[in-house]
Amino acid sequence: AGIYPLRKEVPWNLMPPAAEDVAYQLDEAPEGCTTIPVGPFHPTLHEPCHFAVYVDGETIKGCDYRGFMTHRGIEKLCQTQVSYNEIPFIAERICGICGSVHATAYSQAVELAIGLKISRRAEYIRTIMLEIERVHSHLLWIGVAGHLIGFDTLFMQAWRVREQVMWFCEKLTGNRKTYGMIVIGGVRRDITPSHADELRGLLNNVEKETHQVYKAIVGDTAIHKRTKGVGTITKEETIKWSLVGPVARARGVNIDTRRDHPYAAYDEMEFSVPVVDTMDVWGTVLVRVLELLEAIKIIRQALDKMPTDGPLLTEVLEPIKPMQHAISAVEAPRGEAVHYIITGEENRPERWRVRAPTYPNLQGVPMMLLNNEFADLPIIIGSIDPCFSCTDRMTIVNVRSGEKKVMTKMQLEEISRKSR
Amino acid sequence: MWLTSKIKQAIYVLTKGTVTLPYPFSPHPAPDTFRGAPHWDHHKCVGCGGCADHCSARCILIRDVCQEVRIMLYEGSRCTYCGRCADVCPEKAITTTTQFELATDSKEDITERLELFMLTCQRCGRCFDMETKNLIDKMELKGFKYDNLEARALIPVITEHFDMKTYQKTESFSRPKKVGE
Amino acid sequence: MLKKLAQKAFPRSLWLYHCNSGACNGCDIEILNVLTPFYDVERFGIKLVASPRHADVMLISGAVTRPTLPLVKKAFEAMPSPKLVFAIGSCATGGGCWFDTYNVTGGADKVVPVNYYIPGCPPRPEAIIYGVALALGLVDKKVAPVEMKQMEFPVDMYKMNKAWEDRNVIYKLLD
Amino acid sequence: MDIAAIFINILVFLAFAPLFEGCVRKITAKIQSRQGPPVTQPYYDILKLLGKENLTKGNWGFTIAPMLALASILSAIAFLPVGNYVNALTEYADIITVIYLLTLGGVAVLLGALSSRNVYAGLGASREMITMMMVEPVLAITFIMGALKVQSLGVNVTITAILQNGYTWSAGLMVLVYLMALQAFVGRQPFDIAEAEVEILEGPFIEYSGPNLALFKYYLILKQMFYATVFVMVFIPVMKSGYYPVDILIQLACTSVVFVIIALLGSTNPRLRIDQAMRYYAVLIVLSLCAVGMSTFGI
Repeated sequence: AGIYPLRKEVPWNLMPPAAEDVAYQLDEAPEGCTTIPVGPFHPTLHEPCHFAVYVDGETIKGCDYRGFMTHRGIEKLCQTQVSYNEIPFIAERICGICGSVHATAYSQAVELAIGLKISRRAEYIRTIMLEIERVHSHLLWIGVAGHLIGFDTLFMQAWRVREQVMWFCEKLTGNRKTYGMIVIGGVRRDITPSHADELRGLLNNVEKETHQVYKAIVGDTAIHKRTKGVGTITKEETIKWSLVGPVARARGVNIDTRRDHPYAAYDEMEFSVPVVDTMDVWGTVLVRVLELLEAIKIIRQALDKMPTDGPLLTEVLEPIKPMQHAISAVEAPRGEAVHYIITGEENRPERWRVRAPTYPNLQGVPMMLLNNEFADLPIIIGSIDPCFSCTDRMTIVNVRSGEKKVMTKMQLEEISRKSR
Repeated sequence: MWLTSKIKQAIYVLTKGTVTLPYPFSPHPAPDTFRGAPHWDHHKCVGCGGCADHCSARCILIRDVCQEVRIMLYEGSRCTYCGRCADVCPEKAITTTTQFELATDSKEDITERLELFMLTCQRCGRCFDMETKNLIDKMELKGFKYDNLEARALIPVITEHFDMKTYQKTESFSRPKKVGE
Repeated sequence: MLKKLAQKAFPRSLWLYHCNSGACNGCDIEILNVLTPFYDVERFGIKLVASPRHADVMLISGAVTRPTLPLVKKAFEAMPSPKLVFAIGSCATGGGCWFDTYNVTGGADKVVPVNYYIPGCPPRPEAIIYGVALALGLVDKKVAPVEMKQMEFPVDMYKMNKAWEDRNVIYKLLD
Repeated sequence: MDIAAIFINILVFLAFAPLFEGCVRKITAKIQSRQGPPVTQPYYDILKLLGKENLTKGNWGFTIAPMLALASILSAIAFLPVGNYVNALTEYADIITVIYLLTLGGVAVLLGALSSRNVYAGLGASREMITMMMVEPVLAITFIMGALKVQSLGVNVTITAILQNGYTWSAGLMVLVYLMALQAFVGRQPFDIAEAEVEILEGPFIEYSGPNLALFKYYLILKQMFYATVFVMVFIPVMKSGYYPVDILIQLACTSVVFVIIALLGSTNPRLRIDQAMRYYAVLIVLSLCAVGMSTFGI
């Protein structure tokens, strides 16, 4: 529609004309297939995004994806209206489940940009918060996966186990999910020894329950029938489509940002990255359960090794110089979240780019869906644990000619692969 | 195979028993460190606007009706309960209560409105700010004091640490007759 | 007679239809949390259904973004008549942190007539249950607009200011 | 008295079916370790649905379908000798009419789904058709086996045939097959593929709202109770006290036990895909055919 909101001269609250009539052109169905709109308010997706699935009888032949309905213009808002200290609180609300991942990535990016070294204790507390978030996010996903294949008891039991983690976070940080703990320069609240042993007690019975749930579902052939051999995508394809997180680890690709580029206090943690090569949704279930147990181990190590002294929050004294660049990657429960920031004048970032893990994983979904049953669509889409509220489309606009070229997925991959 | 895992699941599930909380009929309070709805204490609040500046949801609005009165409106409908205003307030006037049952049928219910009496200077009527940044106050700190607004003449005056020499000097001081003397 | 009976049965069995119009899925997870064992709403006969045709209550979570605006309107019209609308979370009540950006049309009440607001980011499952109980009439409202006036003369402020003013006056030193 | 028996039949079924549905939901909730709805919840659901506004699609198929479905299941119930009291209709009826009425109910659902012109309803209708075609034969064969034993097609005779002539090997196999198919008859969790709430949004009933939906929901609940009572009447040797109301209560008690089994199976199994379900039904049909084969040789 010829409006490029991220440009500097466009005001942040400009309201473009309503685009009700501009229907998004999905590419037409291959011959002999009916188009089934898996519409925005589908109970399985919990989030508005439109999959037009081309189905021939029951098998899926192709799928086109019109997403980005939850694009809220956060980057424009944070460049014009809000200053540095408020952005961690907005970054947390990019994605409801992996909130503190985005807050940590943003704070680390700004600290790298201005060269601020935060105290070791604050880094440990950040690691603990990230791992607690991984625990409750994986428990959440196991429940949702159970719900998607119709197995509601697993959904209820997994979320019953997860409830204690939420109560503890509420006691520690003041809110169940958007913790608000991680700001630029450190952490807002301290983990007192009483919190620490309460957390240890909590982790023991969460681990015990997870083992029981794992033993119960691993032998269950009914679940195997629904998840084995579903949503298969080979290892080369995974690398070509650059999928990240548990989805890639379930296909044999051994990547993990916590180990490859350690941040916060991960350099002092020993943990093993579970990699399974069953190439399908069942692999994702295994990887997530094992990662859950790994996260519990990491939290225990962090609690023991945490230095007791050190300020929680180091002040940034001199004003932040504009035009400093920094990039930081954090391992979210779904993959790798990358934040890129250019600092700007009057206490606001010049440009803040968020690339969330679901964005690459979503490119792989049409590949996974090919010639599977339509009944498996929810579990395949669910297997990448989509968090559409994080994804953002990359549109290249060359200012001189004003011509807009939407990067197709393939070009995007070439550019990112060249840099690797 | 299938039957054994089903029995295992059934046993695991039945040993847990029902855990539903009788919530609306018996209270389930939030922990005291909970960040609920913020509450302003108008006795302590000096109307400095620090919270309005630092609110990430920009839902604290300030308006100066006239020199004496400043109105602060907390628009609860957009608040994201991050507790930032409570941290930033210099007078600790804002406390995040543990109130989370905020369901209403009209948006005005969750707003808080403060009308603050801003102190103004008796003579010029402008808002008085005990800050020490403007030039005149800086001069004052160095020991000068202007006697009246019109002439704006600066006369040396003894500072806190009193010493007799400067005292004698001021005895013989005479006002400059012409400006620039 | 049947009409009266049906009216009485309406609050006892509410069927929810969940519309996430641009939320960060924090509130959606809390809505699903409300069905889980600890806060089970099914004891009030509340069930999550999949199609607006079956539903009586529409849960909107998320500041309605531009692409989802017509869809929320269409979903609202698809619901049969005695219907309620709940706005869950600060994004739906007032628009959240991004109430005025270019792609967000602010809260849910600019799109559909909203009956009950449940603020919170994300609201606790108890807060959602409290909102539902409020709609069912089991509990009463706990919030009211707060008006505070500081019009009386702040004597202590005046004294403090007076002390600041005559801290270096000469004649005071003499007596 | 015989005519009154028919109405008693229908009234008993209409009253108790939602109660059993409530029990199933309560047991599923208890298994999921939560408190679950009150047992009388389906009554409130249906009452509320009756009070809602009826959004119709306008074409006649859409409005006829729910009434047809409910009428067919009610007439099938009227033939059943509940409380082993032979009412006026059971002498004239034979098993072919009962099976025909059941398939008529399924066809009514298909008519409703296809006339609502919704993509999901079409998908749900095709799945409903598959389950109906693959599963109805198992019920037909149970009745035929009874008829073979007694050499007559009368409903009252065939239903009590197996109990009269004592349990043979083939009857035992038939009990097993019926139990395995019970989940599919009733349309509960492992096999509720037709209205899979997650994938295809309530399947054939997606376009219905208000009273039409109430009729369809009632049809589903009644069908559930019909299959459970048929199982109890055909296979379970229950002592007969000769006194009509007491017999009805005994049979209701046995059906409640059957419902408990349905609930347990339903809540501990994920939903199967339609092709896996078809392979499962094929095995069932083969088993039931060989059971009939065995019973003709008198084993």
